Amino acid sequence: MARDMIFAFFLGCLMPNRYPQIEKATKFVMEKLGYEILEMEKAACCPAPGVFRSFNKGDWMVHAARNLCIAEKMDADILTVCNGCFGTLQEVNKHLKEDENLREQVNEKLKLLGDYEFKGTIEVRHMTEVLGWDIGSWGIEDHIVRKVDLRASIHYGCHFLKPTTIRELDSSEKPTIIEDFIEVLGVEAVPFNEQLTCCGAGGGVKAYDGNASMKIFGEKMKNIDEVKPDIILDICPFCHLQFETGQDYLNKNKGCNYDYPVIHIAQLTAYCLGMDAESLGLQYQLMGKTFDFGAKVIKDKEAA
Amino acid sequence: MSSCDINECEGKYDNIVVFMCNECGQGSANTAGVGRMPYDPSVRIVRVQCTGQIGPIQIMDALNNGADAVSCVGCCIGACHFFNGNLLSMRRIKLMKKMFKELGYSDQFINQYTSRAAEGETAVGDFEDIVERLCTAITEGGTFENEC
Amino acid sequence: MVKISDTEESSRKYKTDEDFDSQYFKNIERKTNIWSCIQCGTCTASCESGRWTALKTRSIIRRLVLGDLSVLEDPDIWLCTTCYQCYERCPRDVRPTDVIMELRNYATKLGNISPNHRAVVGYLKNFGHAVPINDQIRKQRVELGLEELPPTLTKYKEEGDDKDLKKIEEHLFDIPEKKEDKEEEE
Amino acid sequence: MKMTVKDEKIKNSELAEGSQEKMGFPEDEPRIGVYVCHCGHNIAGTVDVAEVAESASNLPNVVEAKHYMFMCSKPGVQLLKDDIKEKGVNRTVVASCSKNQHGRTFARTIEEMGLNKHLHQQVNVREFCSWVHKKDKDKATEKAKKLVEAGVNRARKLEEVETKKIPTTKAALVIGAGIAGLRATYDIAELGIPVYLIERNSTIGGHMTRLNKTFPTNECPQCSISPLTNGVANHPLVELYTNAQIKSVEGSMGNYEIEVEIKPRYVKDNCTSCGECEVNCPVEVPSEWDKGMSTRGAIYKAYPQAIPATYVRSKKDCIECNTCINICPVQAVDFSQEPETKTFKVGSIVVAAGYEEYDPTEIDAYHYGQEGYDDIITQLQLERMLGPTSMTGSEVMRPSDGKIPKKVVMIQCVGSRNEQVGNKYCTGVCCKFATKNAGLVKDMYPDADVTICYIDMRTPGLNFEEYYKAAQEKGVRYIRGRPSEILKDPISGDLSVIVEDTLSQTPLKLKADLVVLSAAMVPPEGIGPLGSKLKILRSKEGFFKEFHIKMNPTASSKGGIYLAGTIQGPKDISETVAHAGNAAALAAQPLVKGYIEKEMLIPYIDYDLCMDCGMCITACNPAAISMNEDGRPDVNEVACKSCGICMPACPTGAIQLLNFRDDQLLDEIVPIAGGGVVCNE
Repeated sequence: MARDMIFAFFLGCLMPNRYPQIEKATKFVMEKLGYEILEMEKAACCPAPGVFRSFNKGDWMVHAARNLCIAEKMDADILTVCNGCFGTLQEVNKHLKEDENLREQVNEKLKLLGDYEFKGTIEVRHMTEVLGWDIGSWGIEDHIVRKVDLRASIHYGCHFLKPTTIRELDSSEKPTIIEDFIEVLGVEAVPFNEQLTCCGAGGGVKAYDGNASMKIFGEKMKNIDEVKPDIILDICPFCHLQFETGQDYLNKNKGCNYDYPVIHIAQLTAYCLGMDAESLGLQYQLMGKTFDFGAKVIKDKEAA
Repeated sequence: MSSCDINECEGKYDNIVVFMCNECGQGSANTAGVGRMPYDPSVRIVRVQCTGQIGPIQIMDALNNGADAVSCVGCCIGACHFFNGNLLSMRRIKLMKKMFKELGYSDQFINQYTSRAAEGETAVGDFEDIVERLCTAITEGGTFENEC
Repeated sequence: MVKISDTEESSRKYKTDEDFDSQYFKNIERKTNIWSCIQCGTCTASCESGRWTALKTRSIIRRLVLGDLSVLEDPDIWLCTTCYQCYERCPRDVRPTDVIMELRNYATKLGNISPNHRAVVGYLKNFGHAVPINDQIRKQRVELGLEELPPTLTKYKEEGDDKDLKKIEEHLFDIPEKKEDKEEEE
Repeated sequence: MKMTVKDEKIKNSELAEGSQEKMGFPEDEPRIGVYVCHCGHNIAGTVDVAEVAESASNLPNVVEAKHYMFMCSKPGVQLLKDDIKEKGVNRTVVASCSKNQHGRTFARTIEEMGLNKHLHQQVNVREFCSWVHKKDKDKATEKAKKLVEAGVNRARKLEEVETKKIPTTKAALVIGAGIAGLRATYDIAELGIPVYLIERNSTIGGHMTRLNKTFPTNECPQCSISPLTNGVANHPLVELYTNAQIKSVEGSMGNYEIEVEIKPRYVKDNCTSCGECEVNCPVEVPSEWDKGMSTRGAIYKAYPQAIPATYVRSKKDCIECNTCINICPVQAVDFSQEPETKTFKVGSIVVAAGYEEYDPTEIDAYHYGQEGYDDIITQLQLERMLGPTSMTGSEVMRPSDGKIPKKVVMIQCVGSRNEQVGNKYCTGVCCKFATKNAGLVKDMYPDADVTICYIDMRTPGLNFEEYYKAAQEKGVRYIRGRPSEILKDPISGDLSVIVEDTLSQTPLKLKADLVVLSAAMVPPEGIGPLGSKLKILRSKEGFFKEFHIKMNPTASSKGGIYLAGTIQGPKDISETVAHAGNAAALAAQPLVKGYIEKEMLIPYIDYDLCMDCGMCITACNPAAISMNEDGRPDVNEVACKSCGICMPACPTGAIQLLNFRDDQLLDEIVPIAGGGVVCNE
């Protein structure tokens, strides 16, 4: 087992290169909660489970194992805030730990990439899992600076929970981990029709056929729009991207008029733990630029 | 199964011991006989109650006394007349194969089969496979010499 | 004698044994369980993409079982969003998502891969990221009080250390060209 | 025993004239006679029988080696008889056809001559040699010689096997009073055998009484079963115990002793079934019998026609307000009753514990039993709704709002053919009962849309394809596809079923007012403890395993215990009845005959070698080996099935099956394996 209360923070691609505000928020939250966050030097793409695995599953594993090895050298569990990175790293980590032959093959090829050898000493964690289970709604309460009265439509994304046989986190048909956690932040989860379906971005579809991706996303937005939430809460930068650019696309091309702010769970938690609204970075996002978090704060808590 | 020329190994073996259970094993060999289905005369059958009765002792006894190959033929999976004797035997043979490999012998000397009493072809097929595997073993690893 | 012209051949709707290779996808069967598929349709019904596109997971698996080679060129296989809903619900544990991933591996080996996906591989080899950083985000990072560049391979490359990237480029994700394209180039 | 045989042998040989010379042989020395059969040309055409007989005559202990045209003919058999008389042959080896064909003929012959029939060794040189090696006569002869040598070696150490007659207890126990148990009980009792029928619930009749109609004739099941329930309940040879469960089982085939615990009803038998108590009972809980489709009091009768008609009090639900005690006009209610334990001595046991409907809560995507998904029910619940005594007045109503549904969707294979929930098997009945219920609903509400989503429509057998067609003609919509999930709109609360119509390759979203799940048949609760008490094996699906899937589907792994109905695997009613009838016939056989004949071909334990590890106990499928009071394994000679599986399980070789001992097998193996390689060192 790796060291306690220390995480190697795996950035991935989309978060540092498109949504640095999530990176900032994550560091803020984890440090507030007493964790030490280490940077993973020379890390690269996870690589994405949809695209790169489609091209060459073996190379996908090797590349992922390289990232895992970096964290192993740091003797720290990996923390990620992205479902894709979580999917890749957790799955490869699990497979390599369990399958000796596979480990040998991968280690053989890893040598070509430098001084790497997979040993299987660490775990891969998603921030949502840490918040929901390690900290829990009971543990976060002491750290809360302000609560917000929001109605949020939760989007779990796919790779956080599925395949359940590999993730072993929560039910894929009726998960409650986020609902349970955000309740204590004052946020109300608003269920909507077909809540657990895909946003339409994964599996390389967004790159391969943007139109198809938008059709899938369009239905998702229609279902969300029916319940009129204040925000869309997600736990993955790629879903984040889809919700941001997708709303924009639907507004421009399909005559829709959506303006739902898209908030990552790190951003929401950071705000409740006292980060200023400016740093949430909504001004950099396409949707909900005018959304005022301050107006939603539950007053009595702040006073207290 | 690597293909090998059976004729090439002819004469290099002449004793193949096959333990056949009293139920489907014997039944299929009888049916094969009634159907006059020819097979290698090196194949000789020992009647036992159930393949589950055959342990490493019997198999090693046979090999020790000059057998070139030993096999067990039981009922089909799920049709053992004593519930799971065929499965037990299968497991045992699997372990013995592993042990043979570790000892440096070919694991093709010992095998487990199933057959159907109503179909002599199944028994003959099993016998042919025994011979084929034995030939592979001979070409790859030499005969199972009794070293004493 | 009636000679069957080429146009007639191309409009042929029936298939013959030559169109199939029943053992071609045997490796996929080993890793998943396609041969136990009972064609119940749970996968297609679960498929979010299939409601809007031509992707029919069940029929892809059917074609794999038959060994229908045309599936390798079928653009539909690239429409799976890997949401794993079918994987979760399959009553025979066929793991359709994995099946499609394996199938895409086959297609990639033949060079059947879209230009967009080729570009993504290019980004990985050049920057270590599937989505590289741009100037606007660099500015944004500084404004947010973060390092201008995260300590990933991109930063090392800018600082002149691109050994790791070179190795990745050399050893991983070698995507072959599609055969026709090669001929055209020549 | 050995002495008697020997005496008899001597007596026999004394009978023969001029045969005094063999009297001088040592008593225990085996004297083997070898007889090679020509079988016309069948054997002699390929194998040189004279040469085989010649080579056999040189083997140790062989006193006589002959070959003859037809050993199975009268003169052939006479050869054996003569040699036993004149040459003092005490073991015979006949090299002819298979053991199954004429092995018994020769065994019987030597038995007639006073030898134990197990001292005959049959060598098969026809099926195993001459017929299959026609082309290679030399090798065939060589092989025949070795086979005969092996047979002689084997014969040398053969031991006598005693046949015991074990008297049986003339009574039977039937566990479970569903349709299978009732059928078996009645059939056994009609043969004049007393039957103890025990039932876990408070009423008899089982699942069949819960049904609304039975396929394919849409008959009333209550009407079909009541002659049987009444017949059993009133049969002079049947003792019926409800609320009863098996506590322990001792003994083996022919003689079992069973302890049964009978829980009290808290209502005495003088109950007139007037129902005053339940009417006035303040408690209201969902009725288990009605699958939660109605309620009952803490004191209740499961359904109006229930047998026994006596009311029963559920101690768990009762608040002990004593209303029923005071109101009962005949003072039948008695809270002071205590559980009692009874012991029965029986010869055979029939297990008819039935099945349970699969609980679909496990399948998350169907949301059965979850809050807000009230309108998803199972087929058995639908049966209870349609039934004549139902709360809804036999109407189909949505549990959520009591409205009559306009769109009913039935989902097949819920819990069957599903590896995720561990049930690989097809229940085989659901297609039929879904078709039945769909047709009935369509009859009642012709305007309603009734859809069945199926993977494969399995309606084999006489009348069932017609039944399927009749439902199609009524307008039941069949969609080939397994629904992936049942969705509930969080705003409107409407249910919709997501399914692909695989035949037209179209994903569908079907609105559904009521969803009916055709849940599988699974082993009943408590089958595990019951199985371990009876010491019988279970199949990997969890049902009790039959002895042989084709030839003996009603015998269990243990002698004297028989399986009836769905406890062995899913069945419909007619199959269950037939299955139970066969179980009854088998169970009654030894009881009618009065005894069991058992050959003592059983393993013997060398207690000097045995280290009491218990591996043989684990290996023994019919549970014939158990630890005795001294903590040492003991073989139950009646329960043993002579399979020999215990032999390799023993790490010290202490347990050895009679006539299949390691050294006996070795003797046989040596010539077959090539005669043995002589080790110099």
